[in-house]
Amino acid sequence: MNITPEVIWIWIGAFMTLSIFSFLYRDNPFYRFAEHLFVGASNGWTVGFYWHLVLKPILFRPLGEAFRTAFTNGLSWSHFNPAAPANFMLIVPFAIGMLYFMRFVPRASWLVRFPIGIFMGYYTGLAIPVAFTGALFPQLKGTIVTRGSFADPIAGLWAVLVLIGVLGTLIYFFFSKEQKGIFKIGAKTGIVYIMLGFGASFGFTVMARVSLALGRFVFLLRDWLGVIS
Amino acid sequence: MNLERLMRIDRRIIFLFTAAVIILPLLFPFQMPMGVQKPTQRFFDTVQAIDPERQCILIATDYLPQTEAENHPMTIALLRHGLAAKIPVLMAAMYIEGAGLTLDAMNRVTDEFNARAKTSADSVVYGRDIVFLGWQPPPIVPILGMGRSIAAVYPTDYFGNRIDSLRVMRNVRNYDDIGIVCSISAGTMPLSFVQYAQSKYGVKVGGGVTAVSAPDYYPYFETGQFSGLLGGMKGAAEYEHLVEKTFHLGGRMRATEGMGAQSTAHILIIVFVVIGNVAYFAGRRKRS
Amino acid sequence: MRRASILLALAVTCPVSLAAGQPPPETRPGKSPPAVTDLQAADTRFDGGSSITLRWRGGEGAVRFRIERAGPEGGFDSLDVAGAGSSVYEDGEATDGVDYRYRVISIGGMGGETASAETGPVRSSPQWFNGHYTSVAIALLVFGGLILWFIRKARKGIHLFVRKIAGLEAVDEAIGRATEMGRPLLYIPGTGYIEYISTVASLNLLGEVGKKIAEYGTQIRVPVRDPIVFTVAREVVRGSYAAAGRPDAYDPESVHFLVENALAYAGAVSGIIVRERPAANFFMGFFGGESLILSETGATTGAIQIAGTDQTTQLPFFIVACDYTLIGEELYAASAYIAREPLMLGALKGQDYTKFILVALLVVGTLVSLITGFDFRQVLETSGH
Amino acid sequence: MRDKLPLGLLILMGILGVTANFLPHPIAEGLNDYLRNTLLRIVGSFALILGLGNLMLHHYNRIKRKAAHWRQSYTTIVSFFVVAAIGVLGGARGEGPMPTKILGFPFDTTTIYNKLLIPLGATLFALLAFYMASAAYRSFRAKSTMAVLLLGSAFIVMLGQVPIGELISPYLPKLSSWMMAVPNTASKRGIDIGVTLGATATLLKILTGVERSWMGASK
Repeated sequence: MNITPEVIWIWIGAFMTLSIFSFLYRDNPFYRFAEHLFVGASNGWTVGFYWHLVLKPILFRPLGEAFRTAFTNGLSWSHFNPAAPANFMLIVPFAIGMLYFMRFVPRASWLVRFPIGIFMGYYTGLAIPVAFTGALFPQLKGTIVTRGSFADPIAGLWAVLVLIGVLGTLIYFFFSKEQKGIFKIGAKTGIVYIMLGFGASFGFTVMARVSLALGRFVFLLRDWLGVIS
Repeated sequence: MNLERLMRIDRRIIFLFTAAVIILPLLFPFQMPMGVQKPTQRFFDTVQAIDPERQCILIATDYLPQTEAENHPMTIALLRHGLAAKIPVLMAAMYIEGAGLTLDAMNRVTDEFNARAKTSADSVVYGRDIVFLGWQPPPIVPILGMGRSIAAVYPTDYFGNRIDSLRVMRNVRNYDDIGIVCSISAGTMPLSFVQYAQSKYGVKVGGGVTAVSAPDYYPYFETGQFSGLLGGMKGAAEYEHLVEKTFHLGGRMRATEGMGAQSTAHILIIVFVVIGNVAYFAGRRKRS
Repeated sequence: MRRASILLALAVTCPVSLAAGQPPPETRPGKSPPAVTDLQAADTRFDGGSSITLRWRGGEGAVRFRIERAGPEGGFDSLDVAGAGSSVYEDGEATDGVDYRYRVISIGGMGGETASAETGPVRSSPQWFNGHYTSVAIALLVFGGLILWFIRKARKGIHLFVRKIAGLEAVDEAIGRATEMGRPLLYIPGTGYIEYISTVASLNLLGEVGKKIAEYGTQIRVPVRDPIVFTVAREVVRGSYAAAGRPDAYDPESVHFLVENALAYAGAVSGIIVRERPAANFFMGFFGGESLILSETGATTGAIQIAGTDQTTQLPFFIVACDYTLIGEELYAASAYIAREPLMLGALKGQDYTKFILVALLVVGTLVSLITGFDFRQVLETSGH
Repeated sequence: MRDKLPLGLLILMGILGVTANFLPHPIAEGLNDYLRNTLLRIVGSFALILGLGNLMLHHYNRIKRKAAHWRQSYTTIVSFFVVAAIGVLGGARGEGPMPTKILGFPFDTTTIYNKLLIPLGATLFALLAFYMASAAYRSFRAKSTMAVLLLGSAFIVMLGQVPIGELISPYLPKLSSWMMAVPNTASKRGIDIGVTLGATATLLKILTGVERSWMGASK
């Protein structure tokens, strides 16, 4: 067999594949090695990714450029325009980022709340209207039964069944009412739909997961061992 | 036999059986009878209806080795269909990470056809029957740009040949000359083709998607925005089946073989559930 | 996901100027299709400017339309093409405040062309509020108002009933078990980012679980996948120990960052589960395919497992592999339920009333649509098209 | 002040986030672009640095303590620094100052990703096929009506997807699609609607300061 770089990498891949699979038998040194390597190597990969896509192009290079032009051409207003390609305003996000490290300074440790608050506030805020336009409204729209739903009577019947299921599921999630009377009927309907839906979802995913395992075995048997063509 | 012991069966035995039912059908392939669903049939018919003198097909891939088992057989089946029907095939990788797999599919099918060919007309010649356009980031650029001019988006092919030096490309300018764009994807690329290429330039789009994402695509097929849809390995197997039935090419049908393993795995799980329940009820009766 | 969205952002924002450098329209012989009629151009509503929308009628038989534009001076230039059957086109490359005129050329199958009448001058301009979202804004205000009103009511000390949630009743049992066995409790705050609200809900619950852990003097392990979530989780657990009056018992190593790659994370947590054998595993928040890797590994160690997620595709796996599962909204209610703090329960009450409004909306919407024939779904339209 | 100042900032940022979707004006869009693409990305990178430092410290302590399997901690530390160096110094495609190919053997980040990380990740994901089998065996017991519903619909869909289902009955694939289209859609929708409400309530609780566990210890 010719030892080409490709072959070496395939052997490495095969070793890793078998090491991970060995976990199915029990925890063992091979799995531990593959697991720790996976954590180390993908963190290392992330560093390269952040360096080339975030830190270098949007922080260090523009900031360095700002210092360079400020020294050679003198300060100008554009150095303080956050939208300019080279500006000193980048020191602000830099400083906010540094506040994370205040955790190690006991007296100033509360400052770590600033970067955390910025992230929590902005991203939770951003997510809500998106959930309304992307999920809530389309789901409600899709659930309402109209005359158009009955263009095909069977499809209309299914649409009514979907509506009943959605109503039941919503009632199941009422927290401030004891599940009694009409609430009991609604909640029962809801949980029946939920169980049927979850079963279907489970069964549906089996196929995709088996394909994944199939892909790994094809790699082992074809690319590595060459016993199948 | 003590049924109660079955209830506490070591799960490693289950794992062993699972591995066996996946590996054995790979080593000893068998075929299952195959029913073809509407989205697959429509896909096949659309390709079949292309006039090879006027139009070609474009296979745009974006998937990584993770979903190779599902997506790769689709690419190969479509390639074989195109070449067997003498329709020129253009290939494009939407991301560079997938270019290796695209190349693999092309080489595999080219070798297969040429091993069988008796005359030069039967064989597959790069540049005459097939072209690999390569990769141009970001994907929106080729998706939109090919509506105007393919040569403008891909000045050279993957191997660095000038596009206008390739024979196929003399008759192919833009989407008008493409019978169907086959977007084989592990993500949402087929939707991008529908939103930008199909709605704007009217080119037909077929999607080849993973089993998990297939339900998200069916509505678009129902509205006619997709001219065909292959969902997961089952869709690929159905397409292989249609190609084989029409052209009798012989050779490996990877998804069809995979369906053997899929079926045995599904049956195994069902058998296990049945055994588990029998053991459970037997144990309960004994206790009561 | 964030990585993918960066790539997507690059892909989408990369300017594609297809209109530039087009040759002048050539006139070809052939049967000409009819011209389009009623061509209207107007500033695109509710947008950030730089966009003018054209609408027209007719043009049947054209295989496509060529859109042409003329600036303040000079003649018409080809701008773009629109497919057969289209009757609307959005020119997204206008400069705000500049007058443009438009015309649409119908192109026939044989190449024949017919031009429409040209429009009068139009300009584009930006707007401050996206009116398509009016209904969303109203819904947010109504819902927000209800919740705030109930929080206020709760402040006055009115008792609010909350029904039993089995999965949350089991939290005490799980912590108790960990304490008895002298083994740690593993808390996974999901594999999502901070912008997934389920992550935030999970961190809130972590705060409550952390307080009990601190009271009982049990150990907790929180390996985290996302660095930002890690920074928050660390503060939350530290805060819990302080709130329980045992700040010294806090072990700084109990919350630690692991790895961003979700599969590497699943592999490493599986390792923690089999090696350290936590007595109780909590899987709360956003989960992808790794849900079953974690919960099935946990099931082999005999740990008591409580899971909760809003991901409907992963819920079935948690249900089969865990002892208790919080479904969707139950996860969001969790921290309020355990804390039993009136203010938080007030929010829960507000949620229920909104749910009641939505149930009524679905029923009324359906009845109105079926009886009057009016398509009620239009009321919920959030896009301009 | 230590509570109010951060909370005030969070409220301000929260309002910016909520309104971002409603304001198409270029000034608002520009501000949001700046926040998302510059400020938050830079700040987020510092969280990563903090996290990685924490991970390295964690493994360093394990080695120092000679905790169980402490030698494996070297694997993580060494592989982290080696791959990070290749990434930063070697460049994404080997265009950096550090060589990423020795004697024709490539080890640039793209190769490492495709040939090392993908096999590892794909195999971990492939474990799911096995776990599904064992989870189904253990848990799909017809103990109650609810369990029967779960089990029954899983059976139908599993059979409906493979050719054998068609052999048993031509209606199985149809029934399987129906299960996905009706009960699955309905329950998913109901859950998703509830989740949106729960998420909104969570946001409001944070913005009104009712829920403030994110602030940690109040000292």
